[in-house]
Amino acid sequence: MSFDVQKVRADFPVLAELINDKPLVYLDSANTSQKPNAVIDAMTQFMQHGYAPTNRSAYQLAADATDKFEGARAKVATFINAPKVHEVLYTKNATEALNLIVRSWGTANLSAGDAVVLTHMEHHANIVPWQMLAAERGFTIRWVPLTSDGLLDLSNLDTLLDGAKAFSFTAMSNVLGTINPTAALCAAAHKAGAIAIVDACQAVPHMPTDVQAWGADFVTFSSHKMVGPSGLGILWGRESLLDAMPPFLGGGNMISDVKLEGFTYAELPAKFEAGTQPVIEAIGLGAAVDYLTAIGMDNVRAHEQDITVLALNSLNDRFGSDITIHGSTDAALRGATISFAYRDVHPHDISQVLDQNNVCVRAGHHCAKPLMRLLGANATVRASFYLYNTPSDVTALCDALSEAGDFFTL
Amino acid sequence: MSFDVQKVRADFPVLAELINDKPLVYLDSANTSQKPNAVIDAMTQFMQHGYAPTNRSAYQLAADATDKFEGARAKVATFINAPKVHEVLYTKNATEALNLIVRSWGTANLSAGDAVVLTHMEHHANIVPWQMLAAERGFTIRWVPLTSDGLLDLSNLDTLLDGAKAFSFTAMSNVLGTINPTAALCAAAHKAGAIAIVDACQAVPHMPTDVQAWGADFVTFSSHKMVGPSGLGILWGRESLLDAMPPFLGGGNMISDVKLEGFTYAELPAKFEAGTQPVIEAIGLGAAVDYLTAIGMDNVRAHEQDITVLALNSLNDRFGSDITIHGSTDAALRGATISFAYRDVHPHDISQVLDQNNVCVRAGHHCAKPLMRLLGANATVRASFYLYNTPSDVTALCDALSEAGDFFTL
Amino acid sequence: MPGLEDLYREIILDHYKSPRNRGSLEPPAVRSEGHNPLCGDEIEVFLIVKDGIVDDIKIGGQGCSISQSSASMMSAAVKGKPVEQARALIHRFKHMMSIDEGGEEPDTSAPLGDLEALQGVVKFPVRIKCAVLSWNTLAEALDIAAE
Amino acid sequence: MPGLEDLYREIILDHYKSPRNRGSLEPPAVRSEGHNPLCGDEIEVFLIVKDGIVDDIKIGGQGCSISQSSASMMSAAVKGKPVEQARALIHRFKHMMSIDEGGEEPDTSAPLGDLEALQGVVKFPVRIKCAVLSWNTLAEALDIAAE
Ligand SMILES: Cc1ncc(COP(=O)(O)O)c(C=O)c1O
Ligand SMILES: Cc1ncc(COP(=O)(O)O)c(C=O)c1O
Repeated sequence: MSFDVQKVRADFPVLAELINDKPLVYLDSANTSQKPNAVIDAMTQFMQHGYAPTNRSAYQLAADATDKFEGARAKVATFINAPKVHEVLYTKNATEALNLIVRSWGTANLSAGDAVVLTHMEHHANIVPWQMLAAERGFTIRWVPLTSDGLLDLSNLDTLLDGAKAFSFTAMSNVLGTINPTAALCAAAHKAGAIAIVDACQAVPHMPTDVQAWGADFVTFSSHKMVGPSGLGILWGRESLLDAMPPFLGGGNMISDVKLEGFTYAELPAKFEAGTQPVIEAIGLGAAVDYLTAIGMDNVRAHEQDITVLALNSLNDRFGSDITIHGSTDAALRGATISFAYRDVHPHDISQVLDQNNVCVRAGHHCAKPLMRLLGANATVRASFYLYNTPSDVTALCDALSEAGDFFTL
Repeated sequence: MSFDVQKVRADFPVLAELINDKPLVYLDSANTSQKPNAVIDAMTQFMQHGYAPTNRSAYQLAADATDKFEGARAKVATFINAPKVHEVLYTKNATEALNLIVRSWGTANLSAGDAVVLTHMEHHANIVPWQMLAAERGFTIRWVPLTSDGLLDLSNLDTLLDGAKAFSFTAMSNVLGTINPTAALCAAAHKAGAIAIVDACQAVPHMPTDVQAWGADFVTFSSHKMVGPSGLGILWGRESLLDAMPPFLGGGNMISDVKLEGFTYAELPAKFEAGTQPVIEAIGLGAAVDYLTAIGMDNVRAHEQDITVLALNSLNDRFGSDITIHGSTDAALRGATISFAYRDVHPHDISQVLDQNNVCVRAGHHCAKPLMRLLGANATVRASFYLYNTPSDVTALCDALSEAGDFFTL
Repeated sequence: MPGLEDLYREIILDHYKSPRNRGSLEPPAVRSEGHNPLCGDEIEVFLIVKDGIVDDIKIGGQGCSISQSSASMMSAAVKGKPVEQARALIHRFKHMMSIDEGGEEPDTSAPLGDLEALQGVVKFPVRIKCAVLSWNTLAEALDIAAE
Repeated sequence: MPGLEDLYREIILDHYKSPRNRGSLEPPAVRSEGHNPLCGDEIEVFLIVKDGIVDDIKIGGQGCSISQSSASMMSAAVKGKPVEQARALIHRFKHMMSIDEGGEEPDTSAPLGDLEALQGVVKFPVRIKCAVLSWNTLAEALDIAAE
C-alpha cells in the first residue's frame, strides 16, 4: 500500500482543529498520540450498541462483548508476533506492566547479592520499580553507559551482564530517539543467563515489532502511544515465565477458587487480570492495531525516517551552532523523536513561544532524569513526529523556533 | 427534580437496541452498568477535539486536557464529599484500589500476630489481596458471619475487632443486596483502634455517598458500575494515611526526583499515580458524575427501592415456594440486586432461557465464593436493577422465568 | 439465533436427570477436580486405570445441565476403554467444541453415540466451557494415573 | 488567547537576565530545595534568619525565565523583612497566582513592586507552578529556620 500522509491526517479529527484560527502542529506523540476516527468510532459503537461484561455473564450480549475483548487480544498478539494469544496480558499502562514484572518475577527471583542491568537512557517507568524492589531486597542495579552521540556504549556489556539475572532496556529512547539493537541485546542477556525485558513503548507504535525475532522474554508497551485509547497497556511474556510467576493483583477473574483459608489462581491470561478489565479500551486498541496494520508499519517507519532526515537538516541549516541536537544524527539509527537545546533559552520558555503558534512540543525531563543529568540539562525541548506529521510541520517548528530566538534576544 | 425513568432510558442508546426483534432487558448492572450519551459524547468529543497529555506538557491543548482531567477529580470529590480533592486517586478499577491499600498500607502496618477483619459477604477483590499479604506476613484474617436473612451478624463484632488493625467491608453486598450500616461499622472499627476500609463498589452508583458522614478511612469504587467508562477506579483515602504510606507503583509522574542511587516521590495525588493515567476515562467519569448528580442520587435510590419492592413481590407472588430469594425481604435494608434459586434448575440453565428472551442476568458465584458456600450454592441467578430499569423489566424477568420453569419440567 | 432445542436435546436432559456413573471411588483410585471460575461449576473425576484400561470411573460435583450431562456421557463413553482411546476421544470432543489444541485432526470415523447431541453447544460459545470441563478434568486424572 | 507580552513583561526578563541574590550561603544558613517534577526546574533557597528578620537570602538552581525571575524578585522582596511579613507575602503571592490555601484573604494594601509584573502568569495556568516554586521553597526554609 502506498502511504499518503494527507489521507492519514484526514483520519484524525483533532488535526483539523483551528486554535485561534491557526492549525494545530502536534509534535508530542512520544508523549501520547492522537486518535483516528476508526478508534473513536469502535469505542463509541461498542458503548452505544454492545457494552456488556466480559468473561463473567453468559447471555448473548456478554458473549459478544467477550469475543470482541478477546479478539482484540488476538489482534495484539498477531501485531507483535507473539507465539500464544494468552501470553498477551492487559494492564493499565506500560508502567503497570513493568511494575508487574518487577514485583512478580522479581520477588520470586531476586535477592541480596543479585544484579539487574538497566541503561542510562531508561524512562522512570523502567527505573523506579527496580529501585523500589532493590531497596527491599538489596540487589544491585548496574547501568549501561552511553556514547557521546547518544547510543548505548556496549563496550563493557558482557562484564555488566556477568552474573546478572535480568537485563531491562528500552527498544528506543523517548528522549534521544536512539533505536537500540534489541535482538543483539536480548541475545547478550541470554548468553549471560539473564532474562531480557524490553520496554517497547517507543518502538511498537513506530516500527514493525516481532517479539520472537527479538528473542525477548517480556515486552511492554502502552495503547495511548499507538493511536489507541488511554487506560490500557500490554505485557507480553513467555508462557513458561508467566506460568512460574506468582500473581500480582488479587481479586475477581484471577482466581480459580476462593475459600476462607486461601485462594487458588486461574490460568493465563486471567491469572494476571484481576478485576473488571479495560474493556472499552481493549476494543479501541484492537481498532488501533487494525488501523496501523492497514497502513503498514513499514510505511510508518519509512515516513518517520523521511521526516527525521528533513527535521534534522532543517534545524541544522536554519539554526547552525545556535542549536544542539541530542543523540545520533543518523536517521537510520533513530526514530522521529528529537530533543534539542536552543542557545541558552530555557526549554519551558521556548515551548511557550512555540505554543503561541500552536506548535505542541514537550519541554522537560521526559521522565528520564538520569539521562538528563548525563546530558547536563534540567530539561530539553522535544519534538516528536508520528505517521500524521508532514514536512510543513517541520517548517512550522523552525519558524516558531526562530520567533522564540528573536523574542529572547531583545 | 422529578424522576422520569423513560426520560432516563432515552439517554442510554443500548436500551433501544432490538435483538432478534425483541427489546433488551438489561438486569446485570451490579456487574457493570450501561453508558448514557452524556458519557459517550464527553469521551468522543475529547478524543476528537482536545486529546493531549496531562500534567506533563505545557502547551495550551495539554493545559486544557489537564484542567479537564483534574476537574473530573474535583467532581468525584464533591460527589462523595471528600474533604480534599487530592485525596481522590485514580486507579484502574476498584480491585486495584483495594490492592493498593493492602500492599501500601498493609505492608507498612501488618505483621505476624496482627489481625484484619473482613466479612463473609465480601467480593473476591476484598479477600484475595488480604490473603496474598497474609501469606507473606502471617497476620490473621477474621470473618464477620451473617444472619440467616443475609445481614451481617454483629453480635460478636467487638470481640472480632478486638486488637485488629483494619476492618474492611462492603457497603452493599453484590450478591444479597444487603446494605450494611457503614457509619456504625466505621465507628466500631475506630473504637477498637482499627482503620475502616469501605468497598463502596455497589453503594456509590446507587445511593448518596458521604465519606465524611461514614467516617471511613479508605473508600473504593469503580467507574464502570456508575454509568462511567471501564478502565478507571477510585480510591479515596484520608490525607494523613495516604501521606504516611509508601508508594505502590513506581514510574513517571509519581516521582519528585530520580537519580541512579534512588528516587524521591511526589506529593498527593501524583504519588500514587504512576505512568500515563486513564485520561479519556477520567473525563468520562466526570460526565457520569454530572449525569448522576443532575438526576439526584436520592431519586436513584428511591426509584431502585420501588423496583425492589415490585420485584420481590412479583417473584414471590408468581413463583411462591418454587423460588428462594437470598437476603433480606425488607427493601429498606437492601439495594436492587436480587439473587435467587428457582426449583432445582441450575442458574446457568435459567440464564440461558432468560437470554433467549433478551433478559440479561448473571448466573454464577458473583466473585463471592465464600458467601456462596454459606448459601450452600455453587451459583445463583442474580437480577440487578439500576436507574434505567422499569416495572416492565420486572414483568419480562418473571415471564422468562416461568418459561424456564416450563422448559425444565418437560 | 439458535433456539433452545438446539442446545437442550432430549438425550442431554436425560443424562442430566439420570446421570450415569455418579459417585466416588476410594484410593487407590485417582481423583482430579475441575472448576469453571466463570460460573462456579465443579467436577470431580475418580478413576481406576488397570492394564491400560479405564477400569472404573465415577463423577462427583455440581453444575448446569450441560456440564453434568457432558460428564455423564463422557463417563459412559470411556468406561472399559483403553486409555489411548479415551485420550483420543478427549481430543475429538474438544475439536468438536471448536477448541483447537494443535496436533493432528482427530479421527472422526467411529460413531460418537450420545455425545453427538452435544454438537449444538458450539452455537452457544459461552456454554462450551461447561461442556468441556469434565473432559479437561478427565485428562488430568489420566495424567495422574500415568505417573 | 493572551499574548506573550502578557507573560513576559520587561521587568521579568530583566530579573531573568540579572538575577538578584544569586549564590549560596554556608551553614548556619538553612537550605531548602524545590523541584518542579513537571519540567525539571530546581530551586535552592539559602536563608539566615536573625532576631525574627530575614537577614540574608541567596538563590541557587536552574529554571525557566518565570521561575528564575520569580525567585529573584522574591529574594529582593523579603530580604531584610521580618519573618512574619515574608510569610504574609508568600500567602499573598500564592493568592495572586489563584492558589487558595484557605485561611484569611491576604492584605493587599501594600504595593507589590516588581512582583506585580508576575500577575500575567495567572493567564497561563501551566506556568503558575514555575512562578510559585521558589515561594514554596522559601516557606520550607522558613519552617526549617524556625525549628
Ligand atoms: C462489592 C464489589 N467489590 C469489588 C468489586 C470489584 O470491582 P472491579 O471489578 O471494577 O475492580 C465489585 C465488582 O465486581 C463488587 O461488586
Ligand atoms: C520509553 C518509555 N517507557 C515507559 C513509558 C511509560 O508509559 P506509560 O506512561 O504509558 O505507562 C513511556 C512513556 O511515557 C516511555 O516513553
